[in-house]
Amino acid sequence: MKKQTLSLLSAVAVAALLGTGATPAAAERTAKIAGFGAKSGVVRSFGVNTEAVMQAAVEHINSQGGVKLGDGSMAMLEMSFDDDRCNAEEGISVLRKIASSDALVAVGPTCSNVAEPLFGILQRSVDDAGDSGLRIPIFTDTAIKGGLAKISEWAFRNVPNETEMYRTLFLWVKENYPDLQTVYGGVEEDFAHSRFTWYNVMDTRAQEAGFEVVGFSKWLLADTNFTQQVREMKKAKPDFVALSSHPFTLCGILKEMNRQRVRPKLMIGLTSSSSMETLQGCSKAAEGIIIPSSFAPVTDAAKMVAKLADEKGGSADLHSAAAWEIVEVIAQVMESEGVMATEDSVQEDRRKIRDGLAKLETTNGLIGTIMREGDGEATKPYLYVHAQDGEWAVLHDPGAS
Amino acid sequence: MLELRGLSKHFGGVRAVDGLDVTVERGQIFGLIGPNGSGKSTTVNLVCGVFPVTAGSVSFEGAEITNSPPHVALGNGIARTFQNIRLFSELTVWQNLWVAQNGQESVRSQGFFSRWLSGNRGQRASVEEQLEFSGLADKRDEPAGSLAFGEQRRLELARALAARPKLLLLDEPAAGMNLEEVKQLDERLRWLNEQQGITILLVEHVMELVMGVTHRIAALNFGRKIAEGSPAEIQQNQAVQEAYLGRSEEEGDEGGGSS
Amino acid sequence: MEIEIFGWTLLDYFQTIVDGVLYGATYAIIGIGFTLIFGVMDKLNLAYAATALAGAYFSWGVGTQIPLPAPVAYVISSIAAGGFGYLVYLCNFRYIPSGAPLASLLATVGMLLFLEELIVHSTQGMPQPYPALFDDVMLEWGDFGMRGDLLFVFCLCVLATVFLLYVLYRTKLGMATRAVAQQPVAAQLCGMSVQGTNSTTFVIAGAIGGIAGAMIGASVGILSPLLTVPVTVKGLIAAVIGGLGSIPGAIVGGLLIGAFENTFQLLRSVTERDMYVMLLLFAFLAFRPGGIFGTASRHE
Amino acid sequence: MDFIWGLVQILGVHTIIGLSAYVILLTGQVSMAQAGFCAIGAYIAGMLTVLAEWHIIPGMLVGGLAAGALACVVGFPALRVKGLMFTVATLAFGEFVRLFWFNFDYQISRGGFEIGPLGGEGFRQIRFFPENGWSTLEVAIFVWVWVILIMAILWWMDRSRIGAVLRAVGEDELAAQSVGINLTAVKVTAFTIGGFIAGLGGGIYAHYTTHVEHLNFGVLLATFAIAYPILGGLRTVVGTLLAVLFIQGVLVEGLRFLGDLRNILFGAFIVLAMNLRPAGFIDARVTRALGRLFRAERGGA
Repeated sequence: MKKQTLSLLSAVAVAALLGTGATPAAAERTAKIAGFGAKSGVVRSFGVNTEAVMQAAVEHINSQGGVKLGDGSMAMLEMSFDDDRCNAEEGISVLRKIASSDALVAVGPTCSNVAEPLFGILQRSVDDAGDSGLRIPIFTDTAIKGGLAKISEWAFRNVPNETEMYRTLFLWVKENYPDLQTVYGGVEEDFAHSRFTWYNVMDTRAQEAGFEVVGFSKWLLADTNFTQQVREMKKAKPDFVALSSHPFTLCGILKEMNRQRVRPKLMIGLTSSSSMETLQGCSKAAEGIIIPSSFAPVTDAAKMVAKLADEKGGSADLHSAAAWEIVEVIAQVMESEGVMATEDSVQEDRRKIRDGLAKLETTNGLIGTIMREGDGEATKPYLYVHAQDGEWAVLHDPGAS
Repeated sequence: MLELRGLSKHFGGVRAVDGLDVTVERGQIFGLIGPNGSGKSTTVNLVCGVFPVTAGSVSFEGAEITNSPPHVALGNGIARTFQNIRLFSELTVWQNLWVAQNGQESVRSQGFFSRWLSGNRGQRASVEEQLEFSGLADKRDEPAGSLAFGEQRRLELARALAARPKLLLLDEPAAGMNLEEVKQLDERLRWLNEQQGITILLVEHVMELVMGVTHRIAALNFGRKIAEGSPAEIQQNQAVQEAYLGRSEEEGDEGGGSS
Repeated sequence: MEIEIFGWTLLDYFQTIVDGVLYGATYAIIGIGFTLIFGVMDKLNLAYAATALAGAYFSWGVGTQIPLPAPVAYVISSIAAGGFGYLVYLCNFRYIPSGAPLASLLATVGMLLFLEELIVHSTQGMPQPYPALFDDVMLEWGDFGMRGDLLFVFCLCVLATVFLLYVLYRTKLGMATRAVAQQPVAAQLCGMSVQGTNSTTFVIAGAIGGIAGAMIGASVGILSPLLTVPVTVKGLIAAVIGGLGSIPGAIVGGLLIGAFENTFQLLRSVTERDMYVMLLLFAFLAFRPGGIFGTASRHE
Repeated sequence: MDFIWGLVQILGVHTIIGLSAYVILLTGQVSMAQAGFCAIGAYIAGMLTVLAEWHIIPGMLVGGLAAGALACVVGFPALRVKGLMFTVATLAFGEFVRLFWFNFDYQISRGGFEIGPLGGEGFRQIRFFPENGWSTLEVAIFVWVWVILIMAILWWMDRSRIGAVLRAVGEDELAAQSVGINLTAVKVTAFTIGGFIAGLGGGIYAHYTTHVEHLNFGVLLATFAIAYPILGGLRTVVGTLLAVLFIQGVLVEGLRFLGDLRNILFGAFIVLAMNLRPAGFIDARVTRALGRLFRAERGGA
């Protein structure tokens, strides 16, 4: 009986391992792209949104006839999506699986702590034959921690350039609110992205814009009690505050500020917080907070994506909307580089896509043109949005002026 | 050989052992009797250092060993058995004896590796010897927990002897035995005492055993010694009879360590 | 008048400690749950904090369907968590032999992961607003301030404890529970159902946890699955510092942790706060293994 | 294939981490500090290969030894307590270690890049394997050489006297003391060995993920470390391996076809497994049955 159970389990394991490789054979030519991200744990909504948007983008391209291959025939895009649980090892496993399949490019991941090791196991520079790292292009939509793509030449990102966004944001604040002099910071200290953004972005950019940083408070990702931090903030009597924090603690700190009647004249938030999460958690307390965001349904294209994402059971926000742009760019590169999408050309096609991506100087974005930087990063157009009556409303479009 | 001077142990307000003076001479089989709860098991536990004494001292072969922990007591040559058998029931019979090869002669002379890791030939030979002695040679690979009650008792005794002790503390070894088994035990104890020269402190209820095998007896009640003398003297002793008659119907647990 | 120690005034310290103690009430109440189950079964239920939060989530879920006043939500949370507590008992203790404590321990970890993921999937992991009472009240005396909602949470925790002590020491059910805790075999011989008592304990502990879960949600104003692990760890520490099995111990333990972590945060920084709390706990356990109100000998 | 070898690496590293807890579990103690020891091994080995440019083997050994030494030092106070108190004390210690690395910065500049651990942002570019051209298969083999080495040593130890001594302590401390076993020495030894093995596991972990940060070494990893041997059964080291296969191979990778259900069922499967096999996959009955099988075969041949 026991032995039966064991053999059953191992049979399931083997079957499952084998089964994952097999996909239904398609009658027509297909080019495969592989999405992955976190669909478990507290960051589940990110993965769900990315998957929905990617799915919508793939269907959109296919409905227009698909992608033209190097031999002139048309291919349909086919996508898969895997969950990495925002766990480094599982992310590696997923990426290896993608690399072992005939997918030409990987889109993901959600978490920066997964992106770090993933980019680490990639070959660092394409011409270094001695480097045994993986050779598959990754195009990242969500993981936003600063400076990641330079880890490998196979890594590309379509995430907002925070340095640029906050530089202009602070300047804009300086110009439009001349009576503001001092700023107080807040940083979610144990999360790589928020930490990086405060120390390397907000703090320095605010000073560059001529503000005096009168101090900052720190808290942790899962903290729930902010009395001390807000008291520090209160003592510093800043004109406005800049909070580098994800929605959960952002809500906590905003509520505490209300309670202690700390009412700065202006609040600035982390770009990742310009999502539904913040509004779900504390729309009242967040009222008025200004956040630079690389997505808002302001153009026709953006509106369409928002609607399609909705139909797929996700929502388009600054992270997931990037997946749409990524799929479009990939399709475009596939055509321009003459990808063959045959069984034998997988490795060549990957290299072609990588080189094509590296060559790009600009790409089309949903709210404007995206500048590609040399190190695989992007500078995306962005807007300043603010929370108004439980929704994100566009406050200002720096590109328009 | 073993001297207890003013030995006391209080658990909260309960005086389990209270100012006990006992001297066990080399070569004796010394009986410790008393009704349930009179402090016999506690005394054994104090000698072995299972818990710290409240007051008084224990000395062994002229050296003070009060409060030395059980493994040190064993190193000094004091081995014991438990009132309710405590074998390593998941380990095999053989392993039970093997882990117990920590007596002076078998251990001290060896280097670290043979002591802990492989176990040298001497240890293995010694295990075989004890298997033979306990009559469990054919059950060597059985888990100790699967043995019959009497076999467990024999194994526990063999395990205590594995350390080649000078003094053996037996805590009610005859509990639950039938008359035949008691008789065997009687012979075995005599053999150990006479042939092996092991001094024995016997805590026991079964009077057939105690009165037959011991050289000298101390009787306890409420943690105090109420009488000491030869078996014959104790049998005549008024106080002992009263203690047993007065309390014989009561049940209770004796030692904290065995619960 | 301004005496400064390490750069902070006495008022700062007082304020810090009061904040910490008030917030520590939630740790205390989770600690009570751990201690209660440990006291009766001698086992650890690591899924406890997860059931507490699951209760709160359940009441949030009901609240999305029909608008609920805060107190009603708290009661629903408590009832639901009681139910989850029973579920935990069934899945992790009822059918696993009592001689396999490690199996139960690990099963409760599985349960924790299961409940957490269930919560994630019902909310997509997004933080959800939870109704609070007095959450915009701030009692102030000069520079000194006290959060109204935390004060309320604190009072409710005290009430829950008093209620629990009443149940344990003044009702027949409580007597049975204590009897089973101390002498399971004897209790069984006297005709008490050990399983019945055990499951009742899980339900009661769960219900108390449901209140704690609701209070945590209320004091933060948001529910998030992020809370499960920290609350589990802090509640466990509270129970252990106080002496596992001791209800007053868990209370004191919880409040102490609240006070200590806030003080360390003031003196060092938030990043080092937990490091010192852990070090303190480690030292404390090594040198006073029984806890503050511990009966170390009983549970060896 | 790359995927399979990658998975084989993961299975290997998790087996090592599970075995580190196995040794300690034999003495009846549940240590939640294994993630902390892993962190020490990971950071130290990583710093040695990245900053000091050592080879990985000495790097791992030094990381393991450091973790083992710390385990030894901490073992003395920690092992004053036992049972749940020990579990919580080690939990506290493991978290302390994690938070130590959270607060630890040591970066040097090389080739225009800042390299080395940087507190909350982690420690990136631990690329010994790819930089030296090791293929995924080679890394997998490297990992499994360690796994097999450790398993063989533990297997041999299990069959030797020290294995019996560890189990004796795990079963009945008082009886073990009474037959002359020095509890403190045995338990601290086991804890030290466990720390050393966890340190080795951490060393590999850092290199095959190329990036470590404190969050990798939280309560969850500590829980998995004890989950493997408990789920596999404490009768033999093979149990731990089986449990790793079950959790990492079946529950994590194997059930992907279930989609979203996979994550929900993860915990439920653990609950179910513990209900069906409270003493682990390989319990006393299985070992006895296997033993009989072997003996019968030998007898028949």
